[in-house]
Amino acid sequence: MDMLAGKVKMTHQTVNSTMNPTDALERPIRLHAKDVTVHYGAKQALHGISIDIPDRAVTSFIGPSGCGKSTFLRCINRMNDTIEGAKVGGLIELDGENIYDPSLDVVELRARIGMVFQKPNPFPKSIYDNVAYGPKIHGLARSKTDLDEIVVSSLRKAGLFEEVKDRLNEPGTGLSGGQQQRLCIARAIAVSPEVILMDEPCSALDPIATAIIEELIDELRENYTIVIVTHSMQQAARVSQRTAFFHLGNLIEEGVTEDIFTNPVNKQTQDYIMGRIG
Amino acid sequence: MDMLAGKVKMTHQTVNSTMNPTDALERPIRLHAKDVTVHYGAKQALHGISIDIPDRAVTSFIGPSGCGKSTFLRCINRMNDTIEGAKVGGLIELDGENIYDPSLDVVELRARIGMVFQKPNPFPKSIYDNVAYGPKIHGLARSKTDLDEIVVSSLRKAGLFEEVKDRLNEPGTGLSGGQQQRLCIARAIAVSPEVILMDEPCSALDPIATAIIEELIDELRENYTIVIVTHSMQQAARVSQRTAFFHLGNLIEEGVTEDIFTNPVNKQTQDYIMGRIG
Amino acid sequence: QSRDTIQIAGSSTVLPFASIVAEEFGAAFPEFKTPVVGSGGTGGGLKQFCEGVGDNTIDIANASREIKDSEREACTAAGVTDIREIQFGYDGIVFASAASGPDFALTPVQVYKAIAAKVPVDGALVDNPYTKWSEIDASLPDQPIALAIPGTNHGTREVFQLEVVDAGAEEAGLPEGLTEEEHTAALTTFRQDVVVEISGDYTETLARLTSNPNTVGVFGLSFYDQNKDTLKVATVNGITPSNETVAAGEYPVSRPLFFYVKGQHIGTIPGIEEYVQFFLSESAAGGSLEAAGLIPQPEEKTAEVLAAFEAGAQ
Amino acid sequence: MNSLIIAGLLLVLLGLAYQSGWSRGRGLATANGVKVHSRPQYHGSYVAIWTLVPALVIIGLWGWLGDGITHNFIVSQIPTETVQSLDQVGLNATIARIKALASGYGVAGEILPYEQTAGDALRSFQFITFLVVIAAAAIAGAAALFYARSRVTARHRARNAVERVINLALLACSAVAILTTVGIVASLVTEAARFFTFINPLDFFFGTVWNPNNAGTAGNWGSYGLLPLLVGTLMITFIAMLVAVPVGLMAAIYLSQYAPRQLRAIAKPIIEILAGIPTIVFGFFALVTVGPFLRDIGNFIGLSISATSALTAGVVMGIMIIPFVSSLSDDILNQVPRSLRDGAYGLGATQSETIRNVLLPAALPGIVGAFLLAVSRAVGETMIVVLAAGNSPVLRGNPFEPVATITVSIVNQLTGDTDFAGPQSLVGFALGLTLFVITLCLNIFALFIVRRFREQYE
Amino acid sequence: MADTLSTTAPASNDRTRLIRASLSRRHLSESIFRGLGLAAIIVALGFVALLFVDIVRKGIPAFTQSNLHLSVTFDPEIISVDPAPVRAAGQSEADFQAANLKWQRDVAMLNWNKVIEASLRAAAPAGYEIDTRQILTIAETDARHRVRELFVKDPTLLGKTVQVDVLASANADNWIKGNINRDLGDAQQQLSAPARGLIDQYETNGTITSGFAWSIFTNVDSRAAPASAGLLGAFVGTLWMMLVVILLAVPIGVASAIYLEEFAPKSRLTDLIEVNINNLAAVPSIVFGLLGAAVFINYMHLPISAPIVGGLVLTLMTLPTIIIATRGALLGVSPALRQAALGMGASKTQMVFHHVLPVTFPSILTATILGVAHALGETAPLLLIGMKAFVAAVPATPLDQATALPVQIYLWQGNENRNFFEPRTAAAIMVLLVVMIMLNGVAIYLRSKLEKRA
Ligand SMILES: Nc1ncnc2c1ncn2[C@@H]1O[C@H](COP(=O)(O)OP(=O)(O)OP(=O)(O)O)[C@@H](O)[C@H]1O
Ligand SMILES: Nc1ncnc2c1ncn2[C@@H]1O[C@H](COP(=O)(O)OP(=O)(O)OP(=O)(O)O)[C@@H](O)[C@H]1O
Ligand SMILES: [Mg+2]
Ligand SMILES: [Mg+2]
Repeated sequence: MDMLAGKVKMTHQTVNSTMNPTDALERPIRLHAKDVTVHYGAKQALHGISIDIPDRAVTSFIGPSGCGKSTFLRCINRMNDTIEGAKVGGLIELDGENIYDPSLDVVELRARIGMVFQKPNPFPKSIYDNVAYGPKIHGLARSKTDLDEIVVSSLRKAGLFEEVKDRLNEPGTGLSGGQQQRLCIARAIAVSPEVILMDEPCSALDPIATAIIEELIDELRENYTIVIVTHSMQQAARVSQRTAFFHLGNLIEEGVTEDIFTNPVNKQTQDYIMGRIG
Repeated sequence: MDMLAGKVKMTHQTVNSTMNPTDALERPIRLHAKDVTVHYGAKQALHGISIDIPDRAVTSFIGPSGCGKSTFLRCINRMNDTIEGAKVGGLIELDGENIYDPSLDVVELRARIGMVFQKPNPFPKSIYDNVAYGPKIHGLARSKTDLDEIVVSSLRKAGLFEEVKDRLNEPGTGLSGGQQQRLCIARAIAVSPEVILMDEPCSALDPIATAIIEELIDELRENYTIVIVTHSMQQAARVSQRTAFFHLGNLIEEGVTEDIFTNPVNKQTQDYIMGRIG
Repeated sequence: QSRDTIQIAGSSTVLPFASIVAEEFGAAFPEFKTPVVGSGGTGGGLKQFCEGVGDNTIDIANASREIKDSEREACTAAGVTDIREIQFGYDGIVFASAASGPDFALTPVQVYKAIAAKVPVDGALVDNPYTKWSEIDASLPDQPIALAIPGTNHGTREVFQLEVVDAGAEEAGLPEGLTEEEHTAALTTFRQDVVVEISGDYTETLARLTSNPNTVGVFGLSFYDQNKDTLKVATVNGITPSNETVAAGEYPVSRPLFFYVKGQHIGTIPGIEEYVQFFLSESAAGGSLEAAGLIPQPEEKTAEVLAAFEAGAQ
Repeated sequence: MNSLIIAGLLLVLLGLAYQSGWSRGRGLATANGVKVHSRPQYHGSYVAIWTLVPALVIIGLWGWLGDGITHNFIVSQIPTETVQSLDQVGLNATIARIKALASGYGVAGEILPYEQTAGDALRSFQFITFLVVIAAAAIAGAAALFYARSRVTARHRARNAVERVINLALLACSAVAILTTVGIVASLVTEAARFFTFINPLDFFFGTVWNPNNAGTAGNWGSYGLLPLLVGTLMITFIAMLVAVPVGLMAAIYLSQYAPRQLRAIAKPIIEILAGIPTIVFGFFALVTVGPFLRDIGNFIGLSISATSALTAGVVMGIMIIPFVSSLSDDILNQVPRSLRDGAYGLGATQSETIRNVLLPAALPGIVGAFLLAVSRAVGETMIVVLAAGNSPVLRGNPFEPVATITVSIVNQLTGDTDFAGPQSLVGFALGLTLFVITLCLNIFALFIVRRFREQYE
Repeated sequence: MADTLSTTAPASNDRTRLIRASLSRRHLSESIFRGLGLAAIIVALGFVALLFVDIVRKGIPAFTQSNLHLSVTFDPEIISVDPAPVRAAGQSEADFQAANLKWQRDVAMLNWNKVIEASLRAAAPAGYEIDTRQILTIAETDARHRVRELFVKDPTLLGKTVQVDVLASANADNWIKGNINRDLGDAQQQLSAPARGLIDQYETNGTITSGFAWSIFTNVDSRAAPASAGLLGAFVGTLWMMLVVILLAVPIGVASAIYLEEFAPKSRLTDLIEVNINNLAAVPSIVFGLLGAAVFINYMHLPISAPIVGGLVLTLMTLPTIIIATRGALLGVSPALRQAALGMGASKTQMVFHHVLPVTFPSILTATILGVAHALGETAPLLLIGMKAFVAAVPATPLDQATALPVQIYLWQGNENRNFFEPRTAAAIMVLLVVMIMLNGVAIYLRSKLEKRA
């Protein structure tokens, strides 16, 4: 069993070489959550989560299945509003503004906080339309050329442009899984969000596609605040600067990724990292 | 948490204490598969699997999702016959007898090779009827007392009797998940099969129920040849004497469990065990 | 601008005649559109007729009976005050049996005895004892009694009741001293074992004859005309039904047919007057209506009706 | 004509409003600085909606109150003595005459001078009010347009407002279904109530004789016993189910569990074609083919079977229902989770054992529900029975004899030569109400069972 | 452990024996069950085959019709009428129209039957004994209108002889086709002996030939001239009704499905609506007829027997079907798509109209076609709202009176003329079935295409 834990350590080292863990601490706080609770009907899924998420860094959420990672992620752009029976309590602020303020327009919020899902879910439209959709509904493009430009630059940022430039009018669903996921990232980037949330973005992909996406995330963090949920500790170690460990609806431990993996303070975190739970 | 982890560990230790890994090697071969291929329509799911499965031992199949573990398992009692478009090639012998021989009665075969599924699937009948169903259709009980006896002893062997003895006439679907799974095991045992196939029997269960089932499997192996598919390497390590590693429809490596985990010969096995793939 | 198509509705007995006239009218008068003829029964037709005056109401109601006082009242209340009655001919109702069977020469009293649930015997009402026609009268065929008569939703049933059953009962002589209720019951209660009431149309009656060839059915004269190959008509009181005998008043089972015109629409809806004149004219319509089974009324009667119509509201 | 003018005006107003809102919204976007909340299209729609609603309200108000106002106007035109000398019926007749005069239709008889003047006055009154209403609507619309336009600002949530209106429109659409039910119940109940003023409900519901008297006068309406019709209905339904259930269920089982792919691909659509065939066609088929055929068979084996009978109608109705039963059963069987089937196969059960012992019991509630739905369909079927059941409303238990059903009697009573104000035709509504209640109970019960079943496996 | 071993070994043999003992019985019952299933399929398919074969066999003869080829002479003796008015200089348009109409009416009042009689006699063998009335029964009654129309169109025909094809009468057609037993005596025949003889003569000399009955498709219903009766009026009536249904039922149905599935808060009320809709879907169609009679006709005073009313009734009847199907389709849209749209900052309305609806469009279309096809075949409710009328015109608007195809079938089925009862009715059914099957076929095709894509 030991070798499992060992593995994490090894990967961890490669990540270490390209990253400066203290970096993330110095950055300003972008998102601030305080005592966030979520109930699904009678069932409480989150028991008061408080966390600060820094600007232009990758924060990863890890923890065993069902611990509430996705639930908390969905709180951040109010996707929980769309789930029947979900009730969110507590406070979440984006740049000091309460995102649960009734006067705030949730549609606008979601334009500021983009989301990428576990299973790539491009719209059943052309690649072009997939990327153009967001700018269109938010009125971001004044003209067709404007729009073209946005589409091309987003695809480029998502590292997809070269692969699809000849077939922008073909359906997005015809791409491979990894390409689809990058299309979804391009789609999210196209509305120039400030924060990008990703819920296990690689879990449906093969190792090669995963590696490409991880690299992309690493590039994107220069311009965006990124929060990523992952079930793979290795991945968390590879891409994130900060890591939060969830368990049974609680945030158990949170800190610089390196510390969490090498020096977990909490016993449960330790157990999880060692493969003893989950 | 601690006690959960502790429990698993403990079970692990108890299992270890009663098991002699080389045991499994000495036992006679019960099942012999040679070059088994499976096509689902045009798609080939298995590319020639050859394996020998010893009597009265637990053999586990591991491998990443979609690698063909369940498919191969279903070949062994010809459950693939019930899947439209599935085509099986190659040879599988049970005690030297080709189970794909046209003159062989598949109904009889399945009475000899029982199966337990991933999701507990008790019939929507009473607990008693669930267990009695197999003996009834196969005409194994000559009288009501006979039948009663079979039911009770099967439930007892499945470690469920004490818990349900007062409510044998209540529907089996009213039990908890772990109890349901044990009921399914009792149901399989009731026709006194020679081999029991289990496809991720614990994946729908919580850790405590999992531990109980694992213990049960360990007991059952004294009388039955058991093949178990699992997605948890830890579980494979805990319950099985032999392990086979599948990848992309191929059997990559197979041997005594301890060896596979500590000394994998194959690079892919190694990668999988180290968490590099899957 | 008002509607330019005459709208007609009402009795299903009158429907074929009105339809033919409508078609011919449309063909003969190029300036008018072909009138639309709906059915819906006499009552239904008069109901629409009496709904008021205007585009959304019909101009003419076909009827196989005279308008009732209650209906006139409804009309008046809705502002339909100018109702002009046109009687244009007769409908004959015949008894017919399978062409392959024996001949029937019936009288109302025989029919009454065949169908009534209780018949008078020696001055008292007893359960109908007859099973064969020959038991009622030796001159009738030695054949089990079976009759298909129109259901109560048919206008024909009224004539049947009046001219056959009531007349037959009178002749048979109902016992004295029956209460009003008993009297009605004696006249309207039929034996359900041998009498079938047909609520559908005559094809239904015909089907009944084919399935039980012993059945004597009640048909319209025109239906019989069209199906002479399978049907054989019975005489009533010794008279063979035909246009001549009905028109002459010799054949007893017949009824006059009417339509009612909304006088207030004349002049607004084009062609109503012409339609009425055309309907009653000898040359244009008379021929085809007769061919379709209408029994024409005496010419004097027609002239009288036309005169009354042209004279306007009574 | 008038409504065309109104519609045209409204359309013009609508176009103007949209255009003005749109251009203003677009203007906002160029004046940068604040982020614009909604896109110009939404601003356009917002203004258009705001403009349309007051105009519609005014027109609607006139539609609602106009008749009363016109009525009062007419009464005011009739000399007071005349009004007083007339009773209600007379007054209504006079008003109808005046309206007829105004509309250009002639009236019978002599036209009284006051009628003529009233008619002329009414005509000009109608013309003026029409103009007034149009003008008022246009002014209200324009006022609303300017108000709404003034509200268009960068932070104005036009999209949210427009979406709320869309939402309301959608809600209104789903109210149609409710209104339909209300309409059905209301119309059936009121007309049936009128029927029950003629006939005692007990005589209707428990009477054994169906013999409406056409020639009847008050007090002698005839007998309206429901039982013969009810028995006929049930008999036909029973025969139909006897045909449809075994065939439909077994066909569904065979197609979903046994049939090779090609057979299923061919047989399923063909059976579904049965479901698409109009019932009048089945009725004709029953009348001209099945009926005589059954009669001949009867003759052959010495049974007296009428060509049009409960049997004929029932058999053909059964054929009609086969696809209904089979597709519902198919659905239900497919909803039983595969894991249950696997469980049985894994124990060594044969396919038929699996189906009989596991699949069918598990699906039973759903299948029962499906059958109840089929029963309710059979109970309400009309054309087959009209053509093939023989229309004989007599209480008897012999399926070889003609019968009548509730549906057939509705058709007969409402389309025959019956008196429209009497019970002869009103009984159609009482029968309809009975039919509605029967099928309602069946449906609700069936839906309840099916739903419970679905929940079980969701 | 040794204990268990020793007991299982013999038990295992015993067990195998027991299992084998019952195997043949079990396999037999398996085959029987399977056989029953197959039998059920065969029965169901057999019914379909029987129905179609029967209807086609009955209907085919109606598609042929006897025509009379006559040389018609426009004899000035008979056609004694002023020459057609010519527009005089200075005559106003209205005056000319009036004169023209008067002339046309004069023409109409002529006895055109004489023209027909003359041409029929001309085609008969010289000296054939037959009286006027009898000879006229051979040609359909509308023949005289045909000839008159020719003349009105071209008054210069006066005195000329032209070849004209007219329909033989329904009775003549029946005689030729043998619908009526030819061996029956005079008293039982529709046509007199001389007329029957003459028809046979005509047949041999080629005056009567049979051809395809185009009139079924090009003519409206007729009672005066049964042989010329056609389906055009009913067909157009049906089309109008379908138009109403499509324009109303589809938008309303889809909109309410969207509301219920996407927007409605879960509450008692929406539960009630749902139960109500499911229930409405199963309410007998005749009840909708009662509703239409009470509400649309009696209360709202919409015109009786008009396609608009029929369409409204059918709309209400079809609505629940469309709602249920659409809801099913909406429910089937993957949550991933919804999340994707919402996650992009689309509002719920935008999500539905931009993404969900387009994806479900094919299945909504399929459901709609099936619903409309079903409405198309509905008869009972139409009877109650007066669509049983005889309408000898093609309805020009949905407010005109009309019948519908299924009602036309019902009416013809009850017609006393042998031409209608069976052949003509079966032919009408064939037309209706072709329409239905085409609609259903399109729906099935769409669905299979959809399933393949999914
Ligand atoms: N829509 C929902 N309704 C009810 N309960 C829910 C819902 N979504 C999630 N839950 C419950 O909330 C808890 C947290 O779920 P969540 O999906 O956030 O876990 P997770 O950490 O993302 O797990 P995973 O790794 O499996 O995605 C779980 O117990 C789950 O069952
Ligand atoms: N009924 C089927 N039809 C077509 N393809 C199938 C079917 N069942 C399985 N497959 C395919 O066969 C391959 C092997 O599937 P299988 O279920 O045996 O994998 P597995 O190893 O059991 O995976 P898991 O851990 O997810 O259960 C997969 O690619 C799968 O998509
Ligand atoms: Mg998750
Ligand atoms: Mg598997």
